Amino acid sequence: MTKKPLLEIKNLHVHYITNEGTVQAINDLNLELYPGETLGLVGETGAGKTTTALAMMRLVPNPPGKIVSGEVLYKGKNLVEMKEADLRKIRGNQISMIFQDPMTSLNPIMTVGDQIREGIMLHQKVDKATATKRAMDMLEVVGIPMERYDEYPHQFSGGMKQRVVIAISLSCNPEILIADEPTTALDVTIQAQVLQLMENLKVEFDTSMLMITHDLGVVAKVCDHVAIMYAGTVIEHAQKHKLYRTPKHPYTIGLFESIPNVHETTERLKPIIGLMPDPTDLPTGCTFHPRCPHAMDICKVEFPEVTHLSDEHWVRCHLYPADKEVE
Amino acid sequence: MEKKNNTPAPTQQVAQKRNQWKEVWRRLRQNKMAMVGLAILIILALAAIFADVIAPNGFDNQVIKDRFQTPNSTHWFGTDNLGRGVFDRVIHGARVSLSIGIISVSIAIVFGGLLGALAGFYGGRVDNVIMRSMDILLAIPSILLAISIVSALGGGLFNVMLAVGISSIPGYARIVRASVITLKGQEFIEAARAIGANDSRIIMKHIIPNSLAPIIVQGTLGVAGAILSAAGLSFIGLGLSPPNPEWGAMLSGGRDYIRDHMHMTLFPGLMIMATIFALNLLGDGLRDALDPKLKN
Amino acid sequence: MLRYIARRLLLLIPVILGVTLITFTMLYFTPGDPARLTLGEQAGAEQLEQFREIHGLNDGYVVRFVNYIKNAVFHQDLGLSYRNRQPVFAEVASRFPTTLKLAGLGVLVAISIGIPVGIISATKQYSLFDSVSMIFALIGVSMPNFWQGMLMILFFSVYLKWLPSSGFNTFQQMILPALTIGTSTAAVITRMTRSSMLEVIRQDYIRTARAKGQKESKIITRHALGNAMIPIVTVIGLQFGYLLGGAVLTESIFGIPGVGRLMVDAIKQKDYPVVQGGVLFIAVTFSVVNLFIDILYAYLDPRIRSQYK
Amino acid sequence: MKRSWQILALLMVLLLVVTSCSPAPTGDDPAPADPAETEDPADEEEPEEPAEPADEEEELIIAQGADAVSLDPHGQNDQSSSRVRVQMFDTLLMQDKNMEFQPLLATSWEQIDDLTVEFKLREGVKFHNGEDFGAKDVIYSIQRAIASPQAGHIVDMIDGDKLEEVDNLTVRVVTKEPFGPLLAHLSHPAAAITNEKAVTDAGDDIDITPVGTGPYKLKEWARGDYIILERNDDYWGEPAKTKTIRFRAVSENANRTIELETGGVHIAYDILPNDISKVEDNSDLQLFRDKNFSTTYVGFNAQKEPFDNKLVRQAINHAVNMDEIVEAVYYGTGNKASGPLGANVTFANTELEPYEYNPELAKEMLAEAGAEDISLVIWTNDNKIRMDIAEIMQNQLQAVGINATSEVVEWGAYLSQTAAGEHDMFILGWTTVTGDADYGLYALFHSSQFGDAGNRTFYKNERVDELLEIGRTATSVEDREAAYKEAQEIIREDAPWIFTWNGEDLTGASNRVSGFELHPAGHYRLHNVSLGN
Repeated sequence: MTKKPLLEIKNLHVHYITNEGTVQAINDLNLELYPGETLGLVGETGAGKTTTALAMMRLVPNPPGKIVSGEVLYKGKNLVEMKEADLRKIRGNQISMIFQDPMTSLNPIMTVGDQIREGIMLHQKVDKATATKRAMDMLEVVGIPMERYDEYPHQFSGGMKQRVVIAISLSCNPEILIADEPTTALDVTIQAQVLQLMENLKVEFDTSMLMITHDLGVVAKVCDHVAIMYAGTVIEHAQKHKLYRTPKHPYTIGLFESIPNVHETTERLKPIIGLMPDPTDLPTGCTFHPRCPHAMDICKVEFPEVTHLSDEHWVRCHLYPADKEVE
Repeated sequence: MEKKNNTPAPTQQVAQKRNQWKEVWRRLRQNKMAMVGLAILIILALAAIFADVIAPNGFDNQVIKDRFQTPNSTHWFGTDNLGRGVFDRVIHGARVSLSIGIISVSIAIVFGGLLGALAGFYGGRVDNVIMRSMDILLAIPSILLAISIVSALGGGLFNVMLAVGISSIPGYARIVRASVITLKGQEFIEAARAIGANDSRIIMKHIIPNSLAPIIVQGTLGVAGAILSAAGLSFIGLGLSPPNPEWGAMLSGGRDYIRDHMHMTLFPGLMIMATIFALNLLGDGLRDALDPKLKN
Repeated sequence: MLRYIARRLLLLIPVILGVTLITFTMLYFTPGDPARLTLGEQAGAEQLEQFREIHGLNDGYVVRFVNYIKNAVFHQDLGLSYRNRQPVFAEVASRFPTTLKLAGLGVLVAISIGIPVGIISATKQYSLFDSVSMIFALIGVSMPNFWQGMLMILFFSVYLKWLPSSGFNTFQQMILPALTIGTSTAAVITRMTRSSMLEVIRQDYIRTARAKGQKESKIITRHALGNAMIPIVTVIGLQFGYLLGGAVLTESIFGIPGVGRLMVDAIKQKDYPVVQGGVLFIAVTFSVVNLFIDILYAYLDPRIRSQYK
Repeated sequence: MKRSWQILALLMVLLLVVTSCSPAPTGDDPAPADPAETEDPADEEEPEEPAEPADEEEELIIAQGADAVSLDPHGQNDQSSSRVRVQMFDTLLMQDKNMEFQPLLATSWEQIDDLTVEFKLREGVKFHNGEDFGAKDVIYSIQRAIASPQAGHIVDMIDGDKLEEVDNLTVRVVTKEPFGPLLAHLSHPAAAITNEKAVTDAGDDIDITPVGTGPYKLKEWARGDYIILERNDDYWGEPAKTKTIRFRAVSENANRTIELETGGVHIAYDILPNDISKVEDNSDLQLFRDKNFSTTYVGFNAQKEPFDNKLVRQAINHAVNMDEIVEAVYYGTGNKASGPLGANVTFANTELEPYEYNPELAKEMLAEAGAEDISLVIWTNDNKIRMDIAEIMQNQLQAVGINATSEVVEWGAYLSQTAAGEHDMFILGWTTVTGDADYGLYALFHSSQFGDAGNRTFYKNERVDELLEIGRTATSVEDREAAYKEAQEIIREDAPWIFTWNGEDLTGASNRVSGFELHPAGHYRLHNVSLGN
């Protein structure tokens, strides 16, 4: 509340409409990203992390996806209702994105250099030669010799491809970088290098970053804030240390208990009982209540609103009384 | 429940298989176009089976004085140059055309499938010999190959089926080979081998059932192709000939009268079109149902 | 790349030999006396014998096959037509430009309809345009070519009297045959373009391009189409190759003196050297077209290009 | 990423290139038509590249069912080739449409003895290659024809070694045995006269390099497509009326009439019977129709039970309603046959009565012959008309209790199997190309001609053999006539055939065409044809 968020998502709902039924991928999601910070968006597979990222740039594939309601405010402008042409000026320029699988996110029949240059040419009023030069510089920045400008993606290893993707996303010096599990598809040894590179570049380019991951270790390493997602909504949002130290939501607590901690000696790990709900048929009330050890009657009927526990920590759970004051 | 087991008990496997086909059918049922296609095909098949009931006059009932009637209440599709009911002939023709389609594709699937399975399963020299022979057949456009075979064997229903069938063998051989090669590397085949199943058992029990999906799709579309090929053969006078009511032969027979008596060619043409149309709808639907990844 | 092409051309040799053997054997065992068929019902026994002697029809299978191969290899001679004693190669080659032209025009029509319609259908999936064009494409696939040709003659030549019904020398004469072949081929290309595009536009790199802020039209033309091209080119090539030998029906409806017609006439007349030579010629062209397509792949896709080296 | 566009462009360009390389002799774009031409907007058939720019005259365009196979006068002997060849080659003499002999390269002829005819040749005739015509050319051409597998059967009664050059303009033709119809045979296009030097010069290209003395010479031939003939300005007779003629191959029968109606052609040969009314009712078109020398018959296997019984053959003749067949299959063109020869063939017996359609009588006769349960198969090749006949006949025979079926046999197998006598019944046609009874009877009914040679019914009657030999060897017209009339009566009575149909030529033409005349042998000469406005 002290700082104004750079990007804010309010009550976002995204549905996928298929023959099999409507998948409620995002339900009433709220999220804030502050300038200069790195926000980790954490959740199990299928929690809706990628959809959230795509919705932020209005890239949810339509059909079948549809942003049903809600706002994505970037510097006060609602991206959900923005004209396509204006939005294109933001994509890749002010908000850019790194995708999960570097193997498939590069166009296989275009040289990597051209793919970097494409974004530069789109957003910066420079001639081709300058753009080429800048694209080469970007390659160097991510640690690829610029001689490889004319090579094709299949000539690169996975980690190198991800570097190219990073080069593309940073080529226009964006304000926000959305990284959707950028290291999941990479070898463990490469993961660290790529993460390190991203961290360095974030600082160098002074970019805010949304780091989507299911790996709490990654969060611990790079994030300032953390948002925990469950079944299409953020159920807890906090400054990293607060969250690690005092997780509030039963799911968050369960999450931490389910991972081994080298510093503590626990008898055994406690997995969260049950499975993620079927997104076509979400439980009523709090979507977590069937699995929640503390479930109450109200949890079955009413979806909890946001409760601010402190400045940089809120949670959506009936265990914590809802905010009295309205901002 | 979901036990990761490389050698599922046979009953379990069968049950899975049944479920799998149930699932395919469920998906197929949701595809309206495919259902339309299936409905047309069922109607055609019933017409073919009960042709003698639906068109009791038979396909060669000449009433010369009644020739060239335009469609009317007795002769729904009119009569031809020898006074035979075009409706009667078209219905009996369904029997001919559909059986050509199905039997020639079966010939192609059996031989092509077998060759492809052998090639893919054994690899090496067997593969080389079989697939190079297939290349040779593939180098001749299929209609030309069919024409040559028919001219060598002579016309007639069975020879046409054989010619059309042979000319589409290489396609199936390739499909089956490809899927066998993919399957061969998979664990359950290795497992079957490990418990001592011999080659023929592996091929019959494991490989073939598992490569069915692409064959079914290709086969459905192949029936369409075979009907068209046979019609083309008849049309240039190398396939079935009058009085056989094969649709292509009817088109060929009616071409001299097309200006004055268009109904003679219109209805057989429409029948071919409806059949191929339906087969394509069903084939597309099956492809989507069998391979949900591709579903939009 | 050159080595790849050379290797592929070398691989043609066994194919050609195989095709020769198969056709030769098939023709040898085909019933019917070429002498009688060529000379007609009214020729006498003496003339028949004379004819058989001239064309070596009294020799056995092996002798004839060996002679054929010998002449073909050492004298580049595919024999003489029974009917007009012209060298078979010249005979086939003289018809080839017509067939090439027919196939070329047909595919040209097909590409100019099929690719744009397919692209629009894919980008506007489930729209009215998509449904309508897909139904038309299905109809196009379902309609027997020869029947369509007949109907077009009936409509454009007989009723409207706009276009001639046969021949293939003037532009007007080419319109109906090219449309007949073109529309049915277009149907195939449309369907392939659509499904290929649909697959490609769901790929991650298309999302990457969108995320860069690229315009949708540019995404389609610069990113999607190129990647969707390989199956499309395959279909175009297959259709083209097929038309080179298989446009028989269209050729006979419109009285076009192409290779297909020559072959069918020769088969009916048991003019074996022409059939033999024609099949060989078509097989070689077909294989060369396929090779050309494979080279196109390399041009289209750097991954394939690197494999060829 | 412009590659996809480049590829598309490349494909397009390639296709365009491919498309614009046209069959060898023709250019791609038709030369603009001359002004007179514009009156006929549908007429696209223009000479592609006129040899002389000053070529003002419109060409005459003719559609026939197939392209010529060979233009070697002694080469492939099919109707389409002959129809083109007769414009370029002369024979010694010809038969006009009334079957009277008219001089061509021979001005007169005289029977010297039973074996020899002496011809006086025309003076001052030049071949298309500039060579002078003389007796040596006649001798060379006839010898060449005898040696040709395709033309041999027309002239092989001539003793090639005894051809004699009396002087440069006199030649004697000697037959091996007395041969009555010699002149008719020498009138056949296969006995055309060509020039030795031309044949030698042409070498392997003889089939596409015709050199004759006729009113037209070859200008261009696009194989399978069209042939353009050009007036021979050095013709010995009256020069041809039209400068160029184009023969187009229009194989689809209905399309010939369509092309005629849309102005794509001026004359359409062999239009479909069901198109007659379209030509007749069209005020721009005219129809030429006349009986020709062709006959269609259904032959029995006269040596196979039960068809070896004359009574059975006659009964089947009575069981067939030929009027219905002629009406249904031929649309009333031509006429039902009453005997083995059409009425226009020389020495045809025009007094023969057709078999009456009488199914009751047929049943009685079958009963009398003790052949009540006949099963038979009617063979036909894949000729639509014959298939229709077979189908109708099969139905009619079933009506008298014969278990008849029809079967289509592929042409090659058809000929060899009927020659081997494997059939019950078969349908074939025969054209008495010489217009002489000998040609229409000897090969078909003489017992020396069993099988491949022509007698596929294996019919044998000693009296008929004898009569046919008299007809062939007698040189007196009266003797020949008497022998043939009797032979025809016997054949009709013995009924080795179901006598079916005598054919009719149907040719449609634009009203602008004048001077066109049919000929019963089917080789229409076109040098008198002109194209008005």
